[in-house]
Amino acid sequence: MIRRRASPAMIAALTILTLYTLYSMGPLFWLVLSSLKSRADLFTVPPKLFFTPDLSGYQGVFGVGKAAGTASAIGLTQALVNSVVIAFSGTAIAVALGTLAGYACSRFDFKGKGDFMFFALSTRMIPPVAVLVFYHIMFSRLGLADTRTGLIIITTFINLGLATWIMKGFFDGVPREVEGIALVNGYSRLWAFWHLVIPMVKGGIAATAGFCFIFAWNEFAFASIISTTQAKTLPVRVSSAMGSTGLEWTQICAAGVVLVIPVAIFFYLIRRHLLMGMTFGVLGKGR
Amino acid sequence: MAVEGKADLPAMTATERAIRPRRDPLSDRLILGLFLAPSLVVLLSMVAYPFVSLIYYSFLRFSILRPQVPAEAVGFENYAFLLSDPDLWSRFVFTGQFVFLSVGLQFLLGITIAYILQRDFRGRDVIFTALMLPMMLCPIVVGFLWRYMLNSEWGVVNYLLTLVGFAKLDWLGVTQNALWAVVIADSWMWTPFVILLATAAFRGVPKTIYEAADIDGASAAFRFFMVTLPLSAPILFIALLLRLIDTFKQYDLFFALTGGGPGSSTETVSFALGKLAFSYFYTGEASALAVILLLIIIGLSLIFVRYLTKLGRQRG
Amino acid sequence: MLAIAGLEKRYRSKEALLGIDLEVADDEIVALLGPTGAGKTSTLLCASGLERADAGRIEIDGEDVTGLPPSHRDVALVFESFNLLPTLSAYDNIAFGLRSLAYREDEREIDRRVSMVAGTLQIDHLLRRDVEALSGGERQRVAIARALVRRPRVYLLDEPLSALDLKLREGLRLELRALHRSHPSAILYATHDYHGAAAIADRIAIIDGGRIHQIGRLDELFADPSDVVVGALLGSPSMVRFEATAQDGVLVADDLERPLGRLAGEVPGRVMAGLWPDDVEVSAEPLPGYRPAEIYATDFRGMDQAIQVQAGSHFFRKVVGLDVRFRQGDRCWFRLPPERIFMFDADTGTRIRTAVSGDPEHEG
Amino acid sequence: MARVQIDQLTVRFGDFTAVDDLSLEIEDSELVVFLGPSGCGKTTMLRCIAGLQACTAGRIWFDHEDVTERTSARRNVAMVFQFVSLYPHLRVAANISFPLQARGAPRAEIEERLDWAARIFGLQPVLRRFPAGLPPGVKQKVALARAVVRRPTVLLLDEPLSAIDESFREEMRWELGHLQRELGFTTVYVTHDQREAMSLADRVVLMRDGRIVQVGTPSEMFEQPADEFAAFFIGSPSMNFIEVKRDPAGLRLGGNDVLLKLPAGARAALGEVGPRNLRLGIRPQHVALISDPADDAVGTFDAPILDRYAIGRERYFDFALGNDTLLGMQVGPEAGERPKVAFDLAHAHLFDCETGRRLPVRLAGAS
Repeated sequence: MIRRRASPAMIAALTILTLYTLYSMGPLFWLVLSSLKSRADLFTVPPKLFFTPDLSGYQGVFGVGKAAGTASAIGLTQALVNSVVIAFSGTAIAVALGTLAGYACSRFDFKGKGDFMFFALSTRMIPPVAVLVFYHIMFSRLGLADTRTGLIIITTFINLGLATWIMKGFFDGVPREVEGIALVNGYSRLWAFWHLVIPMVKGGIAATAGFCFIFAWNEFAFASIISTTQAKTLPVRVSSAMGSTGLEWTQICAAGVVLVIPVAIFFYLIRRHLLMGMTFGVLGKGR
Repeated sequence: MAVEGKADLPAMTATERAIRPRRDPLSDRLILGLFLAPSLVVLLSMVAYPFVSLIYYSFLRFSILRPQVPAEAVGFENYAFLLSDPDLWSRFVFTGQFVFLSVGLQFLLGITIAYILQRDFRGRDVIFTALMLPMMLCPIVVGFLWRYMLNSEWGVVNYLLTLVGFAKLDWLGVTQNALWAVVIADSWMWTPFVILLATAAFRGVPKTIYEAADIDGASAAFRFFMVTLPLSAPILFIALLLRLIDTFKQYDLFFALTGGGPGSSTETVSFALGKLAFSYFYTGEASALAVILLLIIIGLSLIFVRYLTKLGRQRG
Repeated sequence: MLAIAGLEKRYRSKEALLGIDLEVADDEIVALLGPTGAGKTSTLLCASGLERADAGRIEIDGEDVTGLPPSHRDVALVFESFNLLPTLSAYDNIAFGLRSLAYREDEREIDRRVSMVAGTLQIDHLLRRDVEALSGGERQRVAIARALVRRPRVYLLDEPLSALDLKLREGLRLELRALHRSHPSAILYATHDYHGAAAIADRIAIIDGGRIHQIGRLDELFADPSDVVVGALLGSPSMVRFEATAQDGVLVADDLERPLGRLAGEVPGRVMAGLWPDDVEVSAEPLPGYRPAEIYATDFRGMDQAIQVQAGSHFFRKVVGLDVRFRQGDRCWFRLPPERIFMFDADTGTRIRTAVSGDPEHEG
Repeated sequence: MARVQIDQLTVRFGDFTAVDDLSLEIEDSELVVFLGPSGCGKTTMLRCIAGLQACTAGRIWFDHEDVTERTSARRNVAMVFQFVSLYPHLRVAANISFPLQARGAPRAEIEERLDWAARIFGLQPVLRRFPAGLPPGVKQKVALARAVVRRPTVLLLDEPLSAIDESFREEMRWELGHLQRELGFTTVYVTHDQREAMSLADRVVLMRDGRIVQVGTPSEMFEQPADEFAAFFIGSPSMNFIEVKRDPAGLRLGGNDVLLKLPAGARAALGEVGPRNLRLGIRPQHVALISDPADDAVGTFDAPILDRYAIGRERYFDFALGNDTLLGMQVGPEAGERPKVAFDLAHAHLFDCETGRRLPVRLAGAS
């Protein structure tokens, strides 16, 4: 393309972009900043930009140091373990099942395929509160209420559709000729699936797992109803950060940062597949 | 053209070699069944079964708090009760306002930013990736974060407002302000999604089409409105569908940011359903409302799916 | 030997194959010539077993393989573009089939055969390369090597050269032909390129709309085309065609003065009259019995030139020598020898086997 | 319509030089074909003329205006791409009139031009349809109509026929050749298909590795190739190349086994080229089998005939010279028993082995 000089339109564009970036990044910056403030520094007017870092929020979150003893300490340790176990297990199962179903949907033409795909999509469309009425009853009867197992099942369910769709997209990206070559040359389809196709979508499986993990990690609505005490996950625990003096802001901000860290890591790892994950794979990869 | 080594190559046919007998591999049908079955079981038990059960519950009067009281079939009474409740209608109105404003703002911002980010400049990819971050956060954290920043006394937002000469606003204590508060927070979180999809849509337009438009003498604005935007329409519609449904069912954000307040003026239908089911434990009525909610969402999806199919057929 | 009988295939509601009958002998190349969407690929996929036939029977060397999975059929398949497994080297791609459960050989035998075939196809130096590093022509060579090395009963080649540059395509085509002449085998070769089909095949099967219209040696097809589709797909330029009406024992082309010829029998209504371009006589001078026309376009071909002639609303093309250099817009005169005219039904396209003869009243 | 002048154009992508110091003048109303294998720089060249690709050095002139710095939109060029680049959301009519709409042409003019373009390409029946449902050939016709509708200064065609089926491609080639001569647009056409080039071009520009190998009319290209590459690339089947050694009576072929007798004039001319290694090039069409020639006939020799076969309606034979297998094409009647191979020396070329250039030696003797 021929180079163009800076124009008024370009200056306007730059201004808009800068303003939006401030709107978008400011709160994140504020979150991190606030998590390091002491109680006294939190509520100053004007808000302080420079202050002595204070780790009491994080101490409260992890239940260490002198903050551990206070009644308002969130005591994240238990919830952290719950969250990790639930998010990882649910993700693993969902990705495994989704990989199989995604392959089937990508390679085979069967009656009701469209319906199945739409059905799978519904796991993302359904408002959690709508089905929670039922889950609440069913899980109570089955003894799954307030257990990690129950939440793992739910995590699997909310991610299964996503995993199926994304994996279908990745499988669609593998030419059918791959199996064709193997089949004609005397191999079975299962062999081709395991030894040729799966290695070709390794990256896709990792990306899918990343997405499922993020959604599982952040899930709140289901967990808040299903887990009442034992199986509380991090987001649920954070939401109950009510001290005797109202909300414990330092601890909430610190917990927020703690919650964001794994997400940021996974986000960074899967950034190239953002589109795939955010649109249920509907738009394919690498567009 | 020379073909070398002719004499070395044995006959290409293999008549002398018998095909070895071997186990029949799994047929494709069997593989299909095995691969699909687990997902189908999960989906049937976690979506289809609840949906059918919900419809059943919606015709009963009972509460899960009192399992000893036998459920009683009441026909359409639950629906009649809900539909005649003026509070529910105002929830729908509020939900509508919220969805309209929030999705509108997200698209306005998202498409503009995506358009700006089409131009290649140094550090664009870094900015792009950073801008995506908000939508990856936990909605509960987002809700609390904005609640903290929007605090009328010591919140940083009001402080910035006073800096540029505006009066402090009572963000969460006044209905109209609270609506804007959730719109701003929701847009903060989800505009990146629209940026992402719009960028994908813009980049999805084949390069030669842009080049053809350049050669055809189109100005930047002509090109954007006559080529880029119409060609991006299918993806933007998918984005719109996903945003409408997500916004419509938004629950976590309200829980953390306004808690439905002031009063119950920022309760969406989802939020109201949550309260109906798990604060008041009117299980029958809650089931009826859930059914209504699901029907709305399914209807919405079907309209979009049909439109997209039509568009796809037209454009091949 | 490959025998296909009554093969039918439907994708969802779309009919792809409507009864394909085809035989490929042990030592011949049969080209499946037809436009995109004619059913060439479907035929090959069904023959290989990668697609299930809805009806019909497929035999290889006399054995019914219709129900067998692809891995049991002992055929080789070369696709148009994606042929190599990107995770393997060129050597491992070639050896791929020989390491499978069905066609396993020991590594020493594999090594012997791979190096032999690689020598034949002149790809010895590429064997250790990553397939991503190969050019289009080299990739197709590797793909052909993988087919050769297994010595299958039937080779199925689906436009194996279409994705290559013309020059490369011509060279590889001649090599394939030479290879086949020294090592006969049964090859079914799908292509949409008349030149390609003519250059490589012993027999050509004309396929269109999911049906085989005619199959035979090139000279047989030229001597006795069964169908108007055969005329349209064969030859470069293809058959000269005139829409015409048969009436009162004479054949009259629309928009042309004087009848084309006298009919030996009764032919009702609308027909398509066709001649091979070689049979049309064109002159730069007016000659008795010739009709006037104009040169619409010309096409220099090195050794000769082709011309497109416009006569009224009709167009036809023909190859002429370079002794007279026609230019666009020049006048010319042409004659359509009546005895060379083939007639086809205007609606169904099938051949009408009524002889056409010269009309003494009008022909000089 | 204009004269196009390309002046010492160079395009580099990093270390890779796509176009290397290329100069060329294209006359008004001329159709010039850039021919070459993939990656030879021909498409880059075209994109420079279109303004889609900035050049590293050099200038481009349309008539007397330097357009090097102008954007595509301001060059009034039209281009048809290899892969269809129609606007899928617009109907055929809107596609064709798009360039006029973009310029804000008055409605009446748009109608009139659209009508004209649709008529010459026979597109009236599909004007109300969307491009998606049309066969590839018709799509390219729409693209062509869109290109000519605004009367461009230069018409640029980037392999416009290569995505189309063979039979329809030929059809389109004819149509294109006819229309270009009818309408008289200055046209630059890029292709790797030598048949297309020979068929359409007023002049062919053969390129390799970013440089021009030869410029000439199709018959010049065919009859007087500048070097071995040109000789190989143009014409099919490809030319035979044979290593030769000099001999008092003519040339020795196939590792000295075979003597190719030459007329006296040619032997004298051969003496003047100096001590170089030579290669003889001859097209299969100029190699024949003849029965019982006179013993001292020039250009004939005995060689083992490996195979005779028909390809399509043409008859070929393979013959051996040393370790090489060469191709001949029987044009006349079939030769009988023990035929000899005969070279048509008027069409045989000598090339310098080191440089590949063709040497100006007439093997058929005195001119």
